[in-house]
Amino acid sequence: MEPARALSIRDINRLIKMKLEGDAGLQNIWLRGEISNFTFHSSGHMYFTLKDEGARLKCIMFASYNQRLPFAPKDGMKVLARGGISVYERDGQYQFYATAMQPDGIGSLYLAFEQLKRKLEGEGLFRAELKRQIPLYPRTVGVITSPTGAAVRDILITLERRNPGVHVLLYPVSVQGTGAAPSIVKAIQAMNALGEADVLIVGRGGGSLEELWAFNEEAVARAIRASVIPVISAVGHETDFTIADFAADLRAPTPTAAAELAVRHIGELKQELAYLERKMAHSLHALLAKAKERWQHAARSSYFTQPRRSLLAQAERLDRLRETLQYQMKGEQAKAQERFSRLSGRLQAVNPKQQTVYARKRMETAARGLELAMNGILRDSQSRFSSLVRHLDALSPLKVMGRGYSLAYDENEKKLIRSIKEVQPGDLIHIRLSDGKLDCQIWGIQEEERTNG
Amino acid sequence: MAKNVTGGADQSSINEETTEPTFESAMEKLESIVSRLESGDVPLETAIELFQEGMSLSRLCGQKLEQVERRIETLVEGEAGLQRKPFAAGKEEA
Amino acid sequence: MAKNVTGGADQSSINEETTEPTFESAMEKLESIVSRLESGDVPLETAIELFQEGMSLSRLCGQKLEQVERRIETLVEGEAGLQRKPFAAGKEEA
Amino acid sequence: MAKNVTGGADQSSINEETTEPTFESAMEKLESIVSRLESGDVPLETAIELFQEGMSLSRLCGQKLEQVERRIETLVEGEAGLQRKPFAAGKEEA
Amino acid sequence: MAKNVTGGADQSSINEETTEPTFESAMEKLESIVSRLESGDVPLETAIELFQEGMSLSRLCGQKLEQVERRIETLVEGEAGLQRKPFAAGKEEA
Amino acid sequence: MAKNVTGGADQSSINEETTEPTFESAMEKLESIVSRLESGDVPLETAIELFQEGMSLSRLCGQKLEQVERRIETLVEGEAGLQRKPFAAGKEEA
Amino acid sequence: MAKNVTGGADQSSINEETTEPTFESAMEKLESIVSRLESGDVPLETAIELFQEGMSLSRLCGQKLEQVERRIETLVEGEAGLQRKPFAAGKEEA
Repeated sequence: MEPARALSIRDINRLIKMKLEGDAGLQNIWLRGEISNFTFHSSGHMYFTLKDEGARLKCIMFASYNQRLPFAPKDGMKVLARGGISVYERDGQYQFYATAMQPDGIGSLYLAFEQLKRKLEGEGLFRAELKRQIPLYPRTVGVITSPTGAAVRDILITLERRNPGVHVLLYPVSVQGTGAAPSIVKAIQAMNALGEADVLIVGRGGGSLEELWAFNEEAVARAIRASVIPVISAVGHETDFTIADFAADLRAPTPTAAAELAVRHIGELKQELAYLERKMAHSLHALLAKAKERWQHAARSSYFTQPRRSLLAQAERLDRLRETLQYQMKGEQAKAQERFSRLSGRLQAVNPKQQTVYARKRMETAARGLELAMNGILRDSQSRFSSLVRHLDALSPLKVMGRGYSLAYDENEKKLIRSIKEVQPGDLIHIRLSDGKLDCQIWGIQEEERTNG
Repeated sequence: MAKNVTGGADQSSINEETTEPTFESAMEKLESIVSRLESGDVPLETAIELFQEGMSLSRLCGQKLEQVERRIETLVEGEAGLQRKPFAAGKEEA
Repeated sequence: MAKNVTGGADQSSINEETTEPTFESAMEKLESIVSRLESGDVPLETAIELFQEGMSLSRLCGQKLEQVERRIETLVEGEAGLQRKPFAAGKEEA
Repeated sequence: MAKNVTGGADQSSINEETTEPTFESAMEKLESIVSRLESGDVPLETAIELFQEGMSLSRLCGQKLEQVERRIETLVEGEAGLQRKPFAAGKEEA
Repeated sequence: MAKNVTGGADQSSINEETTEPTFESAMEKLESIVSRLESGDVPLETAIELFQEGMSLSRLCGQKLEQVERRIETLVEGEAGLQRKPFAAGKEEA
Repeated sequence: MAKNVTGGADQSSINEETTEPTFESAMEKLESIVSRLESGDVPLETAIELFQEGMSLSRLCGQKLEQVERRIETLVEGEAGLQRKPFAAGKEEA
Repeated sequence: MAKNVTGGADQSSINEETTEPTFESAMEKLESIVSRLESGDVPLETAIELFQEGMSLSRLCGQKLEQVERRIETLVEGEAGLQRKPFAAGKEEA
């Protein structure tokens, strides 16, 4: 064996710890033994030794677990402890690590209780929806308990106090000992068979776990659940829960409380009735007031209170229309009148009288012009004429011959003889005088010296 | 009275064709007459015809208003008479 | 009373066709008449019909309210008296 | 009363061809006569004829205007008389 | 009354060709005669003929003018008389 | 009493149709009536009916409460089955 | 009255060839005679003839002038007379 392969103590301790913790047979186990060397350390942890004849085991229960212990452990006490084996590595010591603990003796009852509770819970026997309604006003209350205990007295007194009119059917049973459970079951079944009670109170006064044990029996729980009549359980005192409590429709901590829960106080009920009546009357009045208000609101509409007012708008509209109508018509008329006046004024302005005045002037001018022109022409003609006449007169040849002159023409009387050279002696000539003519022949010709021209 | 001067409001056409026009249709006619006159495009003779019809409609509407008023009076008086007897309180408050 | 001017509340149609309308249906009619009147869109002739119907509905509602009021009084008072006696009075009125 | 007053402008043409011209058409004729005369281009005889026709149209228009005036007066007075009687009462209260 | 007085300028031509010339055309002839005479180019015999025609036209125009004047007077006086009377007279003439 | 005004609680329907309702169902009805009335959604006539029914129910419940007839019996298992014995109070031992 | 007096200058030529020469043509002839006589180239005998013709033309023209003068007077006086009288007289001459 080589020293190099040797394990350290720490390692071996750890290995052992792992082995122990991995073994299911050493974990979550119940041990039974007597406590010795009990120490409640200031840290809250409990250190003690469990022993029986010939063997002992170091145990530890940490504070987180021991806080919920229902009892105070002490040396010499026999207990049932639950937990697992492990190793305290530093010391190489194995010990029991307790997670739960109960006094031994009744300890087995606890186990049974737990197991039954878990079983029934698994079946759904405790489900909330299975709980029956406790009647509001039971006429008859069935009481299943010991006829001699304080419980029955408390129940009867309380019921009487709360409602003296309630009937009580008492079914006496034994509430502890071996016959207790079957007797309770029978009573529940009998009550259901009878069918008179409206609610059942099943219970007893407080006691030890053993004394209460009948109420942890499976048969009782099932009978309670099977009951048609609602069941109020009333077992022990405030802190003790039994299986019956879980199965019942309502759990009362004490018999007195059960009676109170079963029957409401009559005064309270009367008060409630009165309260409901008042509420009804109040609501009704409120409804009436609301209806009245609604009616008044509608009736108060101005259309009903002052119906004529609605006509006013129409009357106004009509008046306005009528006024506008008349105004417009008068306007039209005035417009036409004005247009007419203007036009007739213009007509008067173009009265042709003025035109006749112009026409007359024009005519008179023309007439005057006519006369003037005619007279002018006449005068012109006259003056022209007289001028001509004067000229003619001045040129009159007869005037010359009148002074003794005569004219000599050639033989043919064609040519006027003006020179001696034009004629020969012997020629025949004609001589014209102022009052006739002479036929002559030329005898001689004498030329003369010209003195003046 | 005139047949269909306004040519306008269709909704009152049924009443119009039967007996007496309703207040509403008469008012509408009157309004359409007034607006035609307001438009200013109406020849004088047409205008005076429109005016005459308008006046006659106006009279009709006035009469109708009066009828309604009298009817309201009758109703209110009747109501007042009834009110006094059984349920006087309601009216006074309203 | 008038035919069915309001045209409104369908739910009360059964009551309407038989005898007397309930306060509820009368009020609904009345309210619908009021709102129609208040809308201002009602021709004059219709308005006067609505007015008349409204007046009569208002009267009816007022009467009904009073009846109810008296009945409540009777019931509440009777109840106070009856508290001691066995209950039979309720039957008479219902 | 009138057949179809609203027919408007078209209707005057019918009247014109039959008996008496409308105020409108008479005024139009008169206006065209006056404008021709105002233009100054009208020979004397034509002018006097136009003037004569103008005078006669003017007289016609004047008469028509007067008729219209009297008709308006009559209608308005008639209306005023009616107004006072029936509906006055309502006014005071409203 | 005149047929179609407004026909205007065209109408005088028709009169000219038929019976009596209008004042206008007579005046125009007269004036053309005067200018011919004033031009001095007219032989005496022609001149005296023109003169004679001119005199005759002048007389014609004078007469026409007088007719026109009297017609205007009649019209204006008649109108003035009508203006004074109430217009009932208008009906008789129209 | 009224038909089925509450319309509500189904569970009490069997009792209702037979004779007298239990205190339980009467209270339930009463409570449902109260809440219907409190909701304010009830027509006036229905409300008065509900009120009347509610008062009847309340009275009924009150009567039930007043029925004082205390009995305390002990059931004893005998040979002939279950037997009743009056409760003997004297046995208080425990 | 004259046919076509305004026809003018052309007409005198026609008269010339027929019976009596016009004043104008007579004056022209006379003027040409005077000119010939003035020229001095005319043998005495011709001159005498011309002169004799001139004298005769002169007499003719003088007469014509006198005729014209009288006619003017007559026309003017007649017109003046007409002017004074009412114008019915005008008709007789025309």
